[in-house]
Amino acid sequence: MKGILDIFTIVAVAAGAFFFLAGTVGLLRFPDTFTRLHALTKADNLGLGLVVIGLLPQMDGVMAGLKLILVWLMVLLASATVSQIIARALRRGGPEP
Amino acid sequence: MTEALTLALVGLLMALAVWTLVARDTFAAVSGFVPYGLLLTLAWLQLRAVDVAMTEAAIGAGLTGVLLIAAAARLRPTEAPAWAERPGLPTRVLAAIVSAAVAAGIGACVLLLPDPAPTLAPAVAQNIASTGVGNPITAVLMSFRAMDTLLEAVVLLLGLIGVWSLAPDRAWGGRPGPAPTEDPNSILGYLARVLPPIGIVVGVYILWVGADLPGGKFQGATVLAAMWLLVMMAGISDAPAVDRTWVRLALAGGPAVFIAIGLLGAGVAGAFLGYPEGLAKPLIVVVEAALLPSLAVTLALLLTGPPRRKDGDT
Amino acid sequence: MNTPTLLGLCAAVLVGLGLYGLIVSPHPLRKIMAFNVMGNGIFLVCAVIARRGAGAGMGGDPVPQALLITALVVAFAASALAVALVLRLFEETGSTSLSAQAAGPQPAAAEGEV
Amino acid sequence: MPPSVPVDLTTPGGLLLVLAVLLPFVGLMLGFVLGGRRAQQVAWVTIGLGAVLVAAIAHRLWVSADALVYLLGGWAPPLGVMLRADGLSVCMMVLVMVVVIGIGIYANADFRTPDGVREKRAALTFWLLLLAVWGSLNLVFVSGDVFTLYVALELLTFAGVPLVSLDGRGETLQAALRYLLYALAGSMLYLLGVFLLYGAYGTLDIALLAQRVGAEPVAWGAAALMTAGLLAKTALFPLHLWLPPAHAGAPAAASALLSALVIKGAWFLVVRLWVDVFPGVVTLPSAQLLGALGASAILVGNVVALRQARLKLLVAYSTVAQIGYLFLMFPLVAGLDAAQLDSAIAVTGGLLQAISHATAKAAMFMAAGLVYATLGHDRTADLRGAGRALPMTMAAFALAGASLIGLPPSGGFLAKWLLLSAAIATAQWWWVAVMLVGGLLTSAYVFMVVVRAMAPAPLGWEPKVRVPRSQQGAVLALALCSFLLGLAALLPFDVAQIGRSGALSMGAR
Repeated sequence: MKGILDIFTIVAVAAGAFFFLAGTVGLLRFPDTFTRLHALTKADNLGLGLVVIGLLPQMDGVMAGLKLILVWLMVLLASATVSQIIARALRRGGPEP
Repeated sequence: MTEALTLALVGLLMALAVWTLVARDTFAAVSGFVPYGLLLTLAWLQLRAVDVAMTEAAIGAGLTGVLLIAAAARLRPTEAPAWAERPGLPTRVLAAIVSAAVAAGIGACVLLLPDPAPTLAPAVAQNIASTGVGNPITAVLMSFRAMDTLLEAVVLLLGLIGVWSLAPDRAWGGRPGPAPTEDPNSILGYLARVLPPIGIVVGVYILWVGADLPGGKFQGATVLAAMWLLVMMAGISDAPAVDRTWVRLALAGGPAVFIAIGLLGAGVAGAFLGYPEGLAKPLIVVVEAALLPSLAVTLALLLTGPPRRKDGDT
Repeated sequence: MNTPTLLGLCAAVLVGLGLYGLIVSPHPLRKIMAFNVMGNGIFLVCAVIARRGAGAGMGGDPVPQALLITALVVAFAASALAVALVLRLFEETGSTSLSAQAAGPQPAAAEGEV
Repeated sequence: MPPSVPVDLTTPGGLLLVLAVLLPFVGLMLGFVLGGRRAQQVAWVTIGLGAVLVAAIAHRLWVSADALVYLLGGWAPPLGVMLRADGLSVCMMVLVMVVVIGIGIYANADFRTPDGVREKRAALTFWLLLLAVWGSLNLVFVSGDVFTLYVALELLTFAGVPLVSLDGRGETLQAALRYLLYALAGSMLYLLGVFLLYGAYGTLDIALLAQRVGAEPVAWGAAALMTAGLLAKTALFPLHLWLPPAHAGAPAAASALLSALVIKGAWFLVVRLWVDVFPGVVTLPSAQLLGALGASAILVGNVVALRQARLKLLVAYSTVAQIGYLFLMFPLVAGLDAAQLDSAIAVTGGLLQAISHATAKAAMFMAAGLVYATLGHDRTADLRGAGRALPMTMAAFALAGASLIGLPPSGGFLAKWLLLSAAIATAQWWWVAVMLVGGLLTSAYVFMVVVRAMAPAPLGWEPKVRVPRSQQGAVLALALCSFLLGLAALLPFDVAQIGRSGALSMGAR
C-alpha cells in the first residue's frame, strides 16, 4: 500500500513539475502578454494542483491535507484575479502588450 | 543532495541580486527583487529558521515588494535623467574595490567563526518553562528580550509619524492614497469581499499558534494589513483620515498596553517587563493580541503613505 | 563545504553587491533596493550564525533568530520612510536627483576604512 | 524568579533608568493620540517630569558613587538585556535634558498651533519628534546591549530625518533623503558587526563582551564595521557630506536638535565601543587613523565654514569641524593606555567637548534662526543691524563662539585643556598643533560674524519681526551653560568617571 502511494506521489508531482516547466517555457517564448498570461495561469494552476494531489497521501492527517487544498484554492483565486487585472489594464491602454 | 540544492539556491540568489542592481529599467529590477525575497525564504528554511522565513515572506518580500513596485510605477519619468547621472568609471571602480574588500572581509569572518559556535539555545531551553510558551523565539521576543520588541513597536510608530510628516500642509488631516473608485463588476472587488474573512482567520490563527509553533504577531499582522490594503485597493473602503482619534488610538494602543503590562511587572513581579509566576503565558498572549491590530494598521498605513487629499477635494 | 558556510559566503557576496549598488546607483529608489539587498545579506549572516548555534533540541539558536525578526521589521519601516521621501521629493521638484547641490555623489573613498 | 539569575544585579534606583527611557515615548504616544495643541502641552508635562527623573538619577549616582544597573524582566545577560548608567551616561542625560528644555522654550513660539486651527502638521511633528529624539538618546546612553543600541540608533534616525524636512521644501527633502540613506547604510554596517560579535562570543551584553573579546580577526572585522557605520551617522569627515545641507536647511529649532544632540548619539556609541568593549582589540594605529580623520574634519570644516555666504551653513560646517575634536580623544585614550597611564583625562576631555559643543551649537543655530527672522535673510556679508535688534542673541552667539574657540572659562577651554594635556603626556604633539590651528580658524569666523553684526544698521532700517524675549533668553541661557561649563573643573571629583572603574573590573582588565 505504502509503495503504491509513494509511486502515485512521484508520478503526480513529476507531472506537476512538467506543467510548471511548460508554463515557464511559455512565459519566456510566447509573443505577447496575453498569451504569456494564458501559458502561466493554465499551466501553473494545473501544475500546482497535481503537486498538491501528489502530496496528499504523504500528509499526517486530514487537517494537514485540508490545509494543502486550501493553499491550492487560494493560489487559484489569487492568480486568476491577478491575470484578469493585468489583462484588463492592458486592454485599457497600458504599456504595449 | 542538500549541498546541490543550496548551490542552486546560492546561484539564483546572486543572479537575482545582480539583476536588481544592473537592470536598466527600475520596474524590471523590482520584478527581480520580489523573487529574490521569496528565494531567501527558502534560504531561511534551509537554515531551520521557520519564523524568520515567514516574516521574510510576509514583510521582506511581500510588503517591501509592494512598496517598491508602487514607487517604481510612479517614478518612471525620473529614470532617464537618473541614468545620465551615473558616476564615472573611476568612482565605479573604486566602489567595486571597496565593496569587494568588504565582502571578502565578511567572508573571512564567516569562515573564522569559532567552532563549536557559542549559543544561547541551552539557556533558552532551560528558562523557557517559566514563560509558559512553547515557541522559543516567542519566548525571546516576549520575555527575555521583550524590550527590543517594545522598542520595535515604537520604531514602527515613529516611522509612520515620519511618513505622515511628509504630507503637504494643505492635505494634513486628510486621507492617504488616491480617492477610491469602486467598479462593482471588478474582479478585484470580488476578491476583496471573498478573501478578507479567510485572511482575518489566518492572521489571528498565525498569532495564536505563535505561542507554541512558528508564527507570531508580525506575521499575523502582515496578513491582516494585506487584507485591509486589498479592501482599500478595490475601493470598497477609503483609507482613514490621519487626524481621526480612532486611528491614532489603534496605532498607539498596542505599544501602550505593552508598556502598561511591563510596568505591572515592575510592581508585581519585581522587574519591568517581568511576568508574575504562572501568569506569564496569559499576559504574553494579551500583549500580542493588543499588538496585532496596532501592527496591522501601522504596516498598512506605512504602505499607503502620507495624507494627500482632504474630503471635498477633487 | 556545508550548507551554513555556503550560505554565509553567499551572504558576504550579497552585502558586497548591495554596498556597491548603494554607492553607485544614481536613482534613490535603486539605492533603496540596494540597501535591501545588503540588508538581506546581513540577515543571512545572522541566520547562518543562528544555525551554527543549533542545540538543546532546537534547529538553531533562537536568540539571533528573534533579533532577525526585529531587524527585518525595522528594515521595512526604513524602506517605507525612504520611499515616501523619494515620492514626495518627486512631487515637489519633479526630479529625484540627489546631486543637484554642490555636494557630489556618495563618497566611495569614504567607506575606505571599512 | 528565573533560575539563571545568579545574583540580582539591579541596583536601587535602577527602575529610574527604565522610566527615563519610557517616559518620552509614553509622552510621544499620548501627544500623538490627543493631537493638535495638546501635543505641545503633553510634551511640556513630559519634559517637566523628565527633568525630575534625570535629577533623581544624577542624585542616585552621586550618592551611591557607582553605576546604576537594571535587569529588564529580571533576566540577567547574556539571555536578558541590562540597562546600565555610569558617570558618562548620566552626564550625557543631563546635557540632553538641558538642551531639550532650551530648544523647547525656543520652539514654543515657532511651533505653536495657531488658534482656530485644530492641528498643524509641522507643530505636531516637531513636538513628537523632540520627545522621540530625547527618548532614543536616553536609550543610547543607558543601554548595555549592543542590539538594543541598534534599535536605539534606528529610533534616532527615524526621529532625526523628518526634522530635516519639516518645512517640506524640495531641497530639504533632498537633504533628508541623503541623510536617511547614509544613516541606513551606517546602521546596517553596525548591525552586521553586532551579529558577528554574537557569532563569535555568544553575547550582546557590553560588559560580557568586554570580558570575552580578544584580539582576533572576527573582533577586528566587527569593530571595523561598527565603527565605519557609526562614523557615517556622526558625519565624521569624509562621511560628512550629508550634514551641512540637512542641518542648515531645517528650521532653527530642528537644526539645533540635530546638530547639538542627534549626532552625539552615534559618537557616544563609538566611545562605548572603543573604550569599554574593544580596549584590547583596537590598536594605536587605528586610533591614530580615527584621530587623523578628526584632524582633517577640523581643518576642512573650519576652512569651508569661513567661506560660507550664509550664516546657517557656516554654523553647520562649524559642526563638521567640531565633530573632529570629538574624535581626537581616541588616539589620546589609546596612547595613555599604551603608556599604562590613566586614560580618564582624555575620556573626560572628549565628554566635555561633547557637552560644550552641544550647548554652544544649539545656541548658535537658534541665534542664526533669530537673525534670519529679524533680517529676513542670513547672508554673512550683510548682517548690519542684527546687533542692534538682537543684543542678547548676538552676545549669546559670541559666548557660544568663545566656547567653540576654547577661551577660558568656557567648557570648550576645559575640554581642549584636558585633551592638550593628554596629547602632551603621550608626546603626540601633532594633535596640539591641529587644535591650535582649529581654534584660530574658529575664532576667525566667529569674530567675522560678530563684527559684521555689530555694524550700524542703514538709516531707517526696521527689523522684519520682533522676536519674543523668551526665544532670546533660551539662546542666551544655553550659550551661558556652554561658557560657564569650565567651572566644572571646580567639582570635587570627576563625575564622569563614576561607575567606570566598575565597568573595568567587570571588563577585560
